[in-house]
Amino acid sequence: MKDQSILLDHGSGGKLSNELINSILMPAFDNAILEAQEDGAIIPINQGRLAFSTDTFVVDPIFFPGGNIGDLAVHGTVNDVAMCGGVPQYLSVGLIIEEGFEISQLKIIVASMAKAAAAAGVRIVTGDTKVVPKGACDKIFINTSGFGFIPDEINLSASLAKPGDRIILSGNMADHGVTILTQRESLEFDAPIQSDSAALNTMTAAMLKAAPGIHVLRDPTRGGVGTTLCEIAKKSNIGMKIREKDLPVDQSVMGVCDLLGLDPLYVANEGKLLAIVPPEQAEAALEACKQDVHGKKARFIGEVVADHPGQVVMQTAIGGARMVDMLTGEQLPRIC
Amino acid sequence: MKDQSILLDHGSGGKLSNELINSILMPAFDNAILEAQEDGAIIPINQGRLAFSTDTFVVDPIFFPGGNIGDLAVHGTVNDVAMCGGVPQYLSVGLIIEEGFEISQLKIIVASMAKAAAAAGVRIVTGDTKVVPKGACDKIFINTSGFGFIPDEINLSASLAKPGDRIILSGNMADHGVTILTQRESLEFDAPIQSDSAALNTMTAAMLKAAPGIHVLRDPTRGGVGTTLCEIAKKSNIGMKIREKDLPVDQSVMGVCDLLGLDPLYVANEGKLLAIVPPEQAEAALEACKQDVHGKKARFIGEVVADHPGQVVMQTAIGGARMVDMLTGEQLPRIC
Amino acid sequence: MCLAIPSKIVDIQGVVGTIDLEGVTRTINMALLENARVGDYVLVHAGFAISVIDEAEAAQSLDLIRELAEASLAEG
Amino acid sequence: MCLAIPSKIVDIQGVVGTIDLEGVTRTINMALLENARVGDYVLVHAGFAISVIDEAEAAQSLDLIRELAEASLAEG
Amino acid sequence: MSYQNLDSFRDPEVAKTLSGLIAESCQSPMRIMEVCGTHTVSIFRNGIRDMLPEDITLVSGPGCPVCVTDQKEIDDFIQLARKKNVILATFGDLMRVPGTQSSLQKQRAQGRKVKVVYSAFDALTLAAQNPKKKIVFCGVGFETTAPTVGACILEADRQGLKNFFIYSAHKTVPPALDALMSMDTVIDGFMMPGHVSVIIGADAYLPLVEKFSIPCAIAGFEPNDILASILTLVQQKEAGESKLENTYSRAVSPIGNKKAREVMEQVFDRVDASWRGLGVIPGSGLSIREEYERFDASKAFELPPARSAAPKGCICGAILTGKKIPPQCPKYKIECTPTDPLGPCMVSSEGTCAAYYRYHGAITKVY
Amino acid sequence: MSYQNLDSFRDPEVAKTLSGLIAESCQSPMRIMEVCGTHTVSIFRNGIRDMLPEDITLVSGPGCPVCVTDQKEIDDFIQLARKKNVILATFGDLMRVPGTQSSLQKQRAQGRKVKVVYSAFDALTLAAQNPKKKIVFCGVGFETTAPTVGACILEADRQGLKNFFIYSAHKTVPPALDALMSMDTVIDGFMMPGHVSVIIGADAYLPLVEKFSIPCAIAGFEPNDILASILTLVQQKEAGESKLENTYSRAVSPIGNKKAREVMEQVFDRVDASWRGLGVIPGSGLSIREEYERFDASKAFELPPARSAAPKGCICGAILTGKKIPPQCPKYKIECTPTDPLGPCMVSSEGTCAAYYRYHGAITKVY
Ligand code: SF4
Ligand code: SF4
Ligand SMILES: [Mg+2]
Ligand SMILES: [Mg+2]
Ligand SMILES: [Mg+2]
Ligand SMILES: [Mg+2]
Ligand SMILES: [Mg+2]
Ligand SMILES: [Mg+2]
Ligand SMILES: [Mg+2]
Ligand SMILES: [Mg+2]
Ligand SMILES: [Mg+2]
Ligand SMILES: [Mg+2]
Repeated sequence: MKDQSILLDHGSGGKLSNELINSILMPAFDNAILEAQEDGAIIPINQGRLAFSTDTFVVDPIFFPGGNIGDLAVHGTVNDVAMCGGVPQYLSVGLIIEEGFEISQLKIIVASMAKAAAAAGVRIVTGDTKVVPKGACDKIFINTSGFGFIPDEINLSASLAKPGDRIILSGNMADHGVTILTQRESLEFDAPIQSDSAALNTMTAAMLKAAPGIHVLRDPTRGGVGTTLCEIAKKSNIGMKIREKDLPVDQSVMGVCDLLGLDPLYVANEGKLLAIVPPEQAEAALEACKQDVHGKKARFIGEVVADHPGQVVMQTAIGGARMVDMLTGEQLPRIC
Repeated sequence: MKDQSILLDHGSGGKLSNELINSILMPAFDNAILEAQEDGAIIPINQGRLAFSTDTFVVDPIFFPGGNIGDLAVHGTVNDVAMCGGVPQYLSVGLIIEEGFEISQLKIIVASMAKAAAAAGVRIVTGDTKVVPKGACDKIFINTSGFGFIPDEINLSASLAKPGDRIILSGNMADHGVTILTQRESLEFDAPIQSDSAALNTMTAAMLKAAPGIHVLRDPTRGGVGTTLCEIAKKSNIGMKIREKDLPVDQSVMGVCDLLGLDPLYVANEGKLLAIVPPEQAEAALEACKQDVHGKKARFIGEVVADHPGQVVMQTAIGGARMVDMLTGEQLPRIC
Repeated sequence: MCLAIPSKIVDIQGVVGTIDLEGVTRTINMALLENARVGDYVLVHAGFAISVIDEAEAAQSLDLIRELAEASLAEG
Repeated sequence: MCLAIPSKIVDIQGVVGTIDLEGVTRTINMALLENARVGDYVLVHAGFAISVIDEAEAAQSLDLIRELAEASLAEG
Repeated sequence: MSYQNLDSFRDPEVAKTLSGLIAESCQSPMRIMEVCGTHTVSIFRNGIRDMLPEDITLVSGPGCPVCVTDQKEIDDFIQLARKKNVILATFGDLMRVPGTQSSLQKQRAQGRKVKVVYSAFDALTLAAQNPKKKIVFCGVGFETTAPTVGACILEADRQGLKNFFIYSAHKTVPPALDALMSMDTVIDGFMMPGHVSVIIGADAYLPLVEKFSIPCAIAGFEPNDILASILTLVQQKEAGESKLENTYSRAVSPIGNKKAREVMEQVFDRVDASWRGLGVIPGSGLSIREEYERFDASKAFELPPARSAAPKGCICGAILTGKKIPPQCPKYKIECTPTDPLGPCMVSSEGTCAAYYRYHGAITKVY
Repeated sequence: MSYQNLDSFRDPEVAKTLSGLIAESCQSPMRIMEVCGTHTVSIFRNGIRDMLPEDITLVSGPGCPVCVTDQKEIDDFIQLARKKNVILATFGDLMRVPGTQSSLQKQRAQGRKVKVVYSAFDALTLAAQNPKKKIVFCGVGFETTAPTVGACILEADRQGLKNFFIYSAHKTVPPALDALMSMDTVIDGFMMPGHVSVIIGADAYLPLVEKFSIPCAIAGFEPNDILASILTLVQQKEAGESKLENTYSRAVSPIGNKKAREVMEQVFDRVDASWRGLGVIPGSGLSIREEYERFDASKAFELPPARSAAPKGCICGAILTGKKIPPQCPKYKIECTPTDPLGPCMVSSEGTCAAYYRYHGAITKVY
């Protein structure tokens, strides 16, 4: 790494994040399970495998249309376990709370976590609470870790995409990231949009049942759909073709993106998944996805190809073509 | 809870922490595994049980004599899994880093984590990194979660202490907490003391091998030996008698405690354990503990009794008796 | 060089206008634009309305482009 | 009412003294104490040395207590 | 004009027709400069290069305000961020631009108060809300943006704010195009910046067209706007004509936005300005008039001349004048990437090098 | 005097002997007041109550500076923490004391700058390091502490510091004991505060001994110091004597620390002061002399009289005068716990109620 100090971009889920992870964390923690860099660890056990994942939630504001940091924290880890093919069962919760934080707010957050956990069918079985002095953290941060067993017949990995596979996106892009942005003080939008924060384990279970041969499941969180697809293309060493016209975005969300100069392809989602499915099971997978309450707008957005390995190419809406690269750093509102 | 906002004391590991956990978190996450309130969750699986634990580390300063936030974070969770009787195998790491944090420092911390994990025989298999804006956290916070399988014959719980059991403390009290305190700017001590931060899973494995009937293992971290014993006494509904003269404290550490008016009984440890062992296996457990590199100063400090259930009584060094209560809130340097 | 997005004005109070962009509303500054009215589409750049979209001109451009297209389709 | 801990003075530079308490050193303020010397044990309260411990008096107290103890042991 | 109507300007059938007509019309190689960075990005994002005949080369011009901002100005922004009690307000675009030693992003990481705003007016609000802080706004942009900043200065004056400052690095487009044409550049047609034109009006380009006899088209930013403008440029060239066509007449009138220009003239003086890659261009800069100089950050703060040095080996100058394209830069994709940009053309989201990096793979025509 | 030697003052064999002698000597019920809170804590922590005959009742006196600090003074500290630009420096002891509405701990949680220091001198250092902040130190304590604060005022004066302030709530012990004896209290002997005595000297108690004919013993803080002093008190009483015995002669001389007293007299005036539970006691307070009034926080800041109200139902007054013990308070352990203290006697680590709560179970004599 060239930089001497941590920049916000190192946490953006984009390239600098990858650089940080690859140049500092991976070499240090050096092991094959971690290096797989799935959404969680897939751990062989005596009988079977476990999916194990962790995520820390530092969202600001902590309450936003469509959820709060509490249910988001449950959804996030439930989803990462589910993306590994695990059936999420147990979560841990690590709270960091700023001195002076309102207990009433904490109660709301914790109630949301409980509700989200119940809805997702997971139990929060261990936890830890730290309080730091006023000013040493911003209100509240939440870590969740969780695991679940992976059914024997399931084998998911970002490195398993194959030419011919079809790519499913389970719904509109960018709802979460744009919602959060519109809540920031200085932007002052009034928008009928809300975060898509949701647990997707029911959806993944249904999809895996209908299409047990699915190659890859990923939730396109930080970095968005664009970055997630690039990651898969690189890990599987395959090319991807996607179609701009099939990438669903809510019109209001698109309005905000236009005004601020953001590309929804790189904006975070918290209740969407990408599935890469062998062609013979693709329709079944899509159908199962669409049956789910969070997957009604699911559709095929493209295919895996043998050409241009490691690269994602988009057919633009007007019929041109362009590369889709990973996000570099956090997208900022811009005028140009 | 009576308070309207979070105080530092809610994170002290003492009564207010308990109140927070019991009045807000437990009712919300409502489940039997969590309610056991062990150091981690003990999870029945198809064959056998898993120990699962999480902890977040927010220590300030992040580098201190005897370690740094990185190895401390590994030791902490390894120890909690070990205290459940689990053989710690896999860890997750969740980093929260402040924008502007020096990469060079991050490298040192991460290298310490890797070294600590290797020494403890655990693998860091999944992780997450968040960067928050300058001022939104204090340098770096680390969450670790981890799990391990519990051998079939082992059954540990803070609720299993029985009258007649003997109480082992594995070494000097208060090294970690006092070391951290002496590093704070305003106190300006020059002291030949260092944190006891260490992984205890080798010690627990040896002790459980020598004395598989051990009833309770606990690492007296925040809240110290006093609070941990009170917790066990309450959960097991037994009394405890401990002897002040058998409670080992390093003389330099005692010097700092005297000067600042702290009671070492309530100061945090990060590489010590308390074991509550049926009398017939007590000597074997102590011997195994003493064989370990971190247990050389281990000794019996008291016994479990049927009297005064829920209360810990101390025979003072001069031959008096007094109650040992839980820590209320963080101990502050005082003049009175 | 300059992102500017067409948005509908739904309210004007002095120099403070409110635009609606597919349901998203935000206040903008109207100080640089004379004669804009509620219902107009304006171009918004950096929080300021800078131009009213001329719907007739828009239609005319579209017609022109469509004619070209049709001519070409007829040819092809 | 007032915690004060006996500590050994290992250095004096003007009003700044250094105490050693079982290997722990810290600077303290000597402004309230006249005639203290390196090697003396002083009571330290809130960062200030407030009194030199009189070793002869200490020994005398101890002797007295010991005498009592021995007398009692002899009795018992 | 709703998003439904906008769709016509994005209609793939129309696009196909237009690109077919372009291919049909184009008989000889032609270099078209899209002056505006927003055009550059739109061209790449929509994959328009892919729809043009090989004879047409699109070169990007000096129309990314971040890219043409002089190194010294960037360094001054950084100096301002370091001042005590200052909150530096900036468009997001500037955050990552490397100055000689640092960037605003790195200053923020070191604890300076740097705040991204969406509008200069947000900076004004910040000033009103923080009377004890000095709010300095980094004024970059062309004629589209300068009036918005001017309006804020007038409003600050009206409110009597004493803690609101602008560092004006604003620039104007026509003098730059004139300078460009006077250099040894090979440009066969100009795609004119739509939103600058909204303010200055179509007629503002007539002297240029006349002086250099070059085909010009004012273009909007939807893909079919761009294709239509390319078509007219090609048609002009093949017909041997040099006209100004306004294919963005729904937003651009012959006389532009008089009110905005008045605000601009009221607040700013036209001065000589240094453009990265182009050097000093007479009358191409906007500095705050004496009457409003109490709002002028370059006067209110001491800014000792920094040793500003453009990044070594960066050929941004040649890129910005359309002489070279990024793949011709020896640093491109090697030492210079969006993650570690060497020059501003790589950092600005509408910078030519960044656009090439992001959207222009080895792969085209794959569908 | 090393820790090795100190061990003799902690020797269990010696302790056993002393407690045996006490039991032997004690022929009738006796109420001994340990004036000092540090004694109270040492008695509990060492389990000394457990080693005394039932005839001896130890009652705790007004010697916890936090406990006797008037509600108005606590409320003033809180008002000071709320002042703009102020960093309030305090001994840790005060952090949790409930004022009428809030506490310093709660103020800090709301973002006020409240800093725990180990020495008033640390507050002085803070002032020197933060010239733009006002550092206010909460001056509580008796004769032991007041000179340390006085020395800081003299040093601040020497350094010419303009941002260092003291709110003096300091109090002196002899007038309080005089007042106590003049009340309807039943005390058969006083264990005198060792570290106050270090400063004021043993002779300072002679007038009291004479006036009230009461057995007195100056005691150190090691367990055997305390047992030895109890023994002498019992022996005096049984012999019908009223003397002042100095069992802490290694630290306390007849004349005390003259230098410290000089500093105290130089900086403070003796004034009437209001003690919680005891009311106003003439000449028992220390206020900053006119000569140093620029350091006096009570003058430098506006502190409108708060509606200070002592906590309802708290019998701290009776506790502090030894009339009642905590288990006789209806709030004790029910509405009043260290987690949610009602009165200061429950919050101070050396408060009588807190000591009872922490160390005094139903269980004694269990070993
Ligand atoms: S690729 Fe980088 S170095 Fe080369 S011209 Fe572009 S910005 Fe400059
Ligand atoms: S127990 Fe509480 S309420 Fe009762 S006297 Fe003590 S501090 Fe006051
Ligand atoms: Mg994921
Ligand atoms: Mg995860
Ligand atoms: Mg995730
Ligand atoms: Mg924990
Ligand atoms: Mg905050
Ligand atoms: Mg744990
Ligand atoms: Mg722990
Ligand atoms: Mg993650
Ligand atoms: Mg910080
Ligand atoms: Mg533990």
